[in-house]
Amino acid sequence: MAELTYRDAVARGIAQEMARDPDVVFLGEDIGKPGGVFKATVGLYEQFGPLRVRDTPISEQAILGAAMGAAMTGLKPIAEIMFSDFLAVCFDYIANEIPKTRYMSNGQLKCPLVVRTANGAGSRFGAQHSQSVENWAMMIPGLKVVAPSTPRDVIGLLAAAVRDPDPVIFFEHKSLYATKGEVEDGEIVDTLGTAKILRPGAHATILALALMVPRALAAAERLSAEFGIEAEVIDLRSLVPLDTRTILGSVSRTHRLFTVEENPRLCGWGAEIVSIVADEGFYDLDGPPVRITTPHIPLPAADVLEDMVLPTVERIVDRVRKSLEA
Amino acid sequence: MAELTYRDAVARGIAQEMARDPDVVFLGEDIGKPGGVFKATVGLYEQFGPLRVRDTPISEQAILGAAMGAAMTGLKPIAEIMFSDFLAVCFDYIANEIPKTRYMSNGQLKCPLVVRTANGAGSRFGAQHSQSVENWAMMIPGLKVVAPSTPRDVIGLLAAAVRDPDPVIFFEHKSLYATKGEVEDGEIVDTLGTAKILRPGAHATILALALMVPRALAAAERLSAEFGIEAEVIDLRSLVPLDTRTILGSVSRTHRLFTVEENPRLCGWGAEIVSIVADEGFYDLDGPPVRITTPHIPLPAADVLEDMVLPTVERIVDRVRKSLEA
Amino acid sequence: MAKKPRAAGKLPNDDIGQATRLALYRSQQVLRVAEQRAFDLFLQNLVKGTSHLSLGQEAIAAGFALAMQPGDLSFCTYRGHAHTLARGVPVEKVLGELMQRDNGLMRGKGGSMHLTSAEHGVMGSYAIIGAHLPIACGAAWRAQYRGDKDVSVCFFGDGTTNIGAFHEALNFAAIWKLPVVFVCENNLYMEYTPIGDVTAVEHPAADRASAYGLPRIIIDGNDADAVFRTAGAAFARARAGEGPSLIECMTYRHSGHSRADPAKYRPEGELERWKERDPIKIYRERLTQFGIADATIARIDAEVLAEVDAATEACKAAPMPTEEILFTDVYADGGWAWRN
Amino acid sequence: MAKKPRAAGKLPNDDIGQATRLALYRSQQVLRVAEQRAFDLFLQNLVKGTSHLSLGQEAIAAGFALAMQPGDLSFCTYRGHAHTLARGVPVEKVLGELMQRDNGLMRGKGGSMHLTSAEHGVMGSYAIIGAHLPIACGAAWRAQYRGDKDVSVCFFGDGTTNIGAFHEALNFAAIWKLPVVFVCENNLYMEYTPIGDVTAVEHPAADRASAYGLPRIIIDGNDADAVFRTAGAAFARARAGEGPSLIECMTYRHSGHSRADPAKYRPEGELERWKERDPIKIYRERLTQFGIADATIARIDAEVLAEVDAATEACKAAPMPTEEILFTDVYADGGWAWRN
Ligand SMILES: Cc1ncc(C[n+]2csc(CCOP(=O)(O)OP(=O)(O)O)c2C)c(N)n1
Ligand SMILES: Cc1ncc(C[n+]2csc(CCOP(=O)(O)OP(=O)(O)O)c2C)c(N)n1
Ligand SMILES: [Mg+2]
Ligand SMILES: [Mg+2]
Repeated sequence: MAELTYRDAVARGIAQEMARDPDVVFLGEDIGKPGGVFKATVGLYEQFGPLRVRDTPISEQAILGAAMGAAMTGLKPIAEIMFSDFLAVCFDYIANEIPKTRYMSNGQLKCPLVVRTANGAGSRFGAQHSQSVENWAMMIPGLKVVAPSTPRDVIGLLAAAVRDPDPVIFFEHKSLYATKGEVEDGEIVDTLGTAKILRPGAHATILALALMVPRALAAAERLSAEFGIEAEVIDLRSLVPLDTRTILGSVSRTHRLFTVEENPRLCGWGAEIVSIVADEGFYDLDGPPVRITTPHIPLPAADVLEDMVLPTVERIVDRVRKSLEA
Repeated sequence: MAELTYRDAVARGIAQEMARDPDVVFLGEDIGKPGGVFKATVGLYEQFGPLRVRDTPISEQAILGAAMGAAMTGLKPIAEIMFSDFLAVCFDYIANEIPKTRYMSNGQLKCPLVVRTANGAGSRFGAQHSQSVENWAMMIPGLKVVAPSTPRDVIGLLAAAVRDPDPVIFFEHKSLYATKGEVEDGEIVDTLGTAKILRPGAHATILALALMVPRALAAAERLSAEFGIEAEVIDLRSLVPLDTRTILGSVSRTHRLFTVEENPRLCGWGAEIVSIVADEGFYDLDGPPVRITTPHIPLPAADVLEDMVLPTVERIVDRVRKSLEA
Repeated sequence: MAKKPRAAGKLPNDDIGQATRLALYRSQQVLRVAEQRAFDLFLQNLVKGTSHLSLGQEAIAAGFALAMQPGDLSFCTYRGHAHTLARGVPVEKVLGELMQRDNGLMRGKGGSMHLTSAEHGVMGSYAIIGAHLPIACGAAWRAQYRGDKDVSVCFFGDGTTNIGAFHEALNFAAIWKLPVVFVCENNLYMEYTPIGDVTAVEHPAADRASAYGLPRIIIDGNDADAVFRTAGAAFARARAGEGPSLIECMTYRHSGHSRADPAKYRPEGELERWKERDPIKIYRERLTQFGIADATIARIDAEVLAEVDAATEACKAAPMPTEEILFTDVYADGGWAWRN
Repeated sequence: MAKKPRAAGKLPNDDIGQATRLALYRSQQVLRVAEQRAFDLFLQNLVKGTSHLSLGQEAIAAGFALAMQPGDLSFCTYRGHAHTLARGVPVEKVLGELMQRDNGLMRGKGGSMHLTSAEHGVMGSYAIIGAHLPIACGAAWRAQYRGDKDVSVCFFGDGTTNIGAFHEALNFAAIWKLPVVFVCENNLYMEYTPIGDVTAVEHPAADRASAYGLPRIIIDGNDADAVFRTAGAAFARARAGEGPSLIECMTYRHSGHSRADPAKYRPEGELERWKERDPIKIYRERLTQFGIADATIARIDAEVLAEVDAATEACKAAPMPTEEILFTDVYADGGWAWRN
């Protein structure tokens, strides 16, 4: 057992998999000698050398294309796209190439690769470096989509992603890199598609992802302490595969659903889940399912402004309380 | 009054706006002399000349970037992206540049442009040329998103889009190009953000877009004729702005909601609308809102297979009937 | 035109052995007849969706494929029938896919634009312009990393040289010295627009080679011998660890861009002039020049026709794909489940 | 290095008038002092988010800006403070944005990476590598279409030459003969990786100019006179309808890539060697050489310092942006409503 930052967990997770399997290779901008702009890959270059940890030019299409070609022919590449906003400059690979190749070839081709990317707000970087774009990946058939909230999950889910025979988009949260958590020694491998009930509760189900998980937990604490409302908090951990069993099971017990989404509202993961629960769990619901999201606007840069737009503990508490009291 | 194809309506709509305003310019691949690969822009080159109707290289980023720069500095460009799937190769402009510029500059910069693109299945083109990707645009704050289903709406909404001071992504449906409709003479200008109730009904609300509109209408006919179920069919026409007033109003009368979406399921427009109605119209709903979508898979090429995946009249009838009978 | 120095005293093209020469002819003839058949079947409404023929460009596909070794990998575009067939994929498998039948290469799931036959080294056909250039780099990276000796060969058109992915891939391949060969088939047109109208240089690929530290190579893409020779040199360079090549092959497509295109945008006489330089015509003359009897040629032609006829009949008799395969192979577990 | 032929008998740089010379010096000094101040404020935790300084690269910003006419348009990157200031935007407006105050250029909504001042012709700073090259083409297209005489000037780094949008924009500008000037500031590094490690040619911009039919231009980016002269020639070419230019300016950044970067990846002595060629040092010597008194220089320095001091105080006193502006200017109606 050791305390580890989320940032160091990334490096440890990659190292664990590279040490295990020589087919795992890693490429991206400034990931090698410099250890990554978020310092999340420090030491890998030294440990695995320049042939397995390769700095690239600023050519995101080439990065993902190369990862895909290598994956198709036998390697298990991990590609870093520095900020998740930059998925837009290589989106053809995310939307059209990587996810569709297996299907179009009727199973002849495969794409076992991981795209790691730093997602989310909190660093005051403004509208083009702070987005939460999990839905950009979730909406594409053929991808798997993962977003850990703790150092332990970073390692376990990254390992699961690398070992997965399908392409996985792995969203790391910029504002979690500095957070710490207990991590056991030795190999850690988790399972994709399993949500975690972090806090049981009978009155409401709160679904959260990544940075929103600690906020949902804090909100649940306050709801309990101040209002006697016991919220069940679920960390989704992966959006595809989606653990609808755990979600629907929880709603069948609590009868109320809340999503806490960092993304701007329209077509976020919460919309999809609400539509599933509203359909399949309709008669379990005692009141309207409520989405707590960043408003549907580009993100402002200024710290005071950025702090106003993301869902806060206060907003979560408020919405849940008002909704349950209504 | 004249009968016009959806295809010819595109050319008439563009011509109407170019004739009105010399700042309207048009660029794209093979749109000029050749009249477009869908023959939707025939005659424009002859009418407006090579300075206003410009063929470009295969450089989608340059096309959208140039449209943006021209729009920022005074023109009103219409840019064609030949197939909507190709929005992925220029997605940075769709997701990060065009929609965020006004906000980031605190209103100093503007982007009044239209991106026209051929969307949707039915041509047996396979997974990379048949997608319905309205949600790729809908999820991005700062864009407006339009998808007409009739020749008249093509003209009216295209004119509204060109005159709109904000960027509009305009989805034309490939499988509607050959369809015909009555169109009045003279200038036609419609209003963005207004859904149309095409058929009133008391038992269920069916929301549809583009190619799914005629299918929803046909399904409603059969539901009425064969099962005495009166479905209200609403053509959304624009996803942003979204006419939630019309949608919520309808559900408050019919108490049941169905969406007919051509997109693969996850994070489609229907998810967003269901999440809105489930929240704000929860107590109006007498039963689960149901989404009828293309399954969450890449699209197959073969005609027999493609015909199996898109929502059909039969599937719509079936789902609505079973759901109302449950 | 960059030409290999010729050994003194030899005839032009004497470096091509007789067996190779016959194989090059047969291959070109298979492509020609199979694609003409595809066009006939389209007129009979038996080929569905779109399709993009390489009629007139056969020498490139045949020349490169014949120079490849079995482990080498082809990355094609939507205009990929010829390259797929040239690697030895049975005509029936290709026609079946074009006819969207269950006997097609991908059982109708991919369609004419995405022909794939992994067992023949055809690692997919890509329908979004430029996308496969970086992908070919990735496959080449794997070969380099593992010490495998195979080469990735990536085919694309003149119009593809103006999209961003072209630039990223070429630079990437050059700096990593990847064993990849980029083959630009310059057929003078994109869809309906002449490449010269939208490109800043005369030779859209070759005139940019120097931007990636690569030599400028332009060859006659209608001469299968020239293609074969150039391919061999580029493959040798790749296998020797000397890095990528970029080869611009001058050619012309006899048909429209796709089945929907009557190609009316071409200036009068252009097609006729290029038909004078039809690669198969050129190559028949070459065979004769090297002493191959008319009867031999006729026999090959007959064999090819019989093969295509048989494939056509098999395809016509083949069933349509059925619903089960709709939901297979989205994910590696064989299915499409995105939820539990 | 491409140099304009010098008129016989003249001193080097004699073509630059005295008023221009003083303006170039003052401008460089404003950039230097304002950015040093930004760094100090960062150390005091008053500059928030990220920021990217141009310390050491001032000659490029000053030289180009001074050669521009009022209607000309600048397109900058995240490393855009210098280019914004050089167009005459008040220091307070820039520092205010870096400090994320209500007095900033965009009242804190954009941040340091997106500096925009439309009234000064600064049409935005773009933080996604390469995105603004096509955008600059579009603005130039408008000028060409309307017969306006303004030029679009697009600044970017060496690392930007390897992304697809660079290639698309250059070809586009060349074929349409757009009045746009592309300025590559080659400071030898991307973020932390030397450009030479990931680029197939020595000069990432200039060695690719021929791929777009453009001349190869490399200049000393630390000599404001050379920059000013080259800019003027390129602008004249653009205004004359002769099309785009691509100019590679050799330079060096004295600080790290961004505020988070101590720049430990640089080989020992490299920074020191480049500081010998500090553009401001060079230019002070130039002033002296052309007979400008030390007192004059000292007076300019004092004026600049006073301006930056005053701006600093104004920013420290400025309020934070308030909630109302969060929801303004998403759409042209002033608001953010995506529904009725
Ligand atoms: C990104 C992208 N843009 C546009 C298209 C549409 N398109 C298909 S083929 C083609 C022309 C390609 O020309 P070229 O590269 O010369 O190849 P050719 O068809 O001549 O073999 C275009 C524009 C596409 N498939 N992908
Ligand atoms: C598409 C994209 N990829 C990566 C980045 C991250 N990034 C920001 S600056 C930078 C280095 C740019 O180097 P260069 O073009 O030389 O400009 P410089 O910073 O030296 O001025 C990188 C990789 C980005 N902003 N956008
Ligand atoms: Mg071509
Ligand atoms: Mg640089």
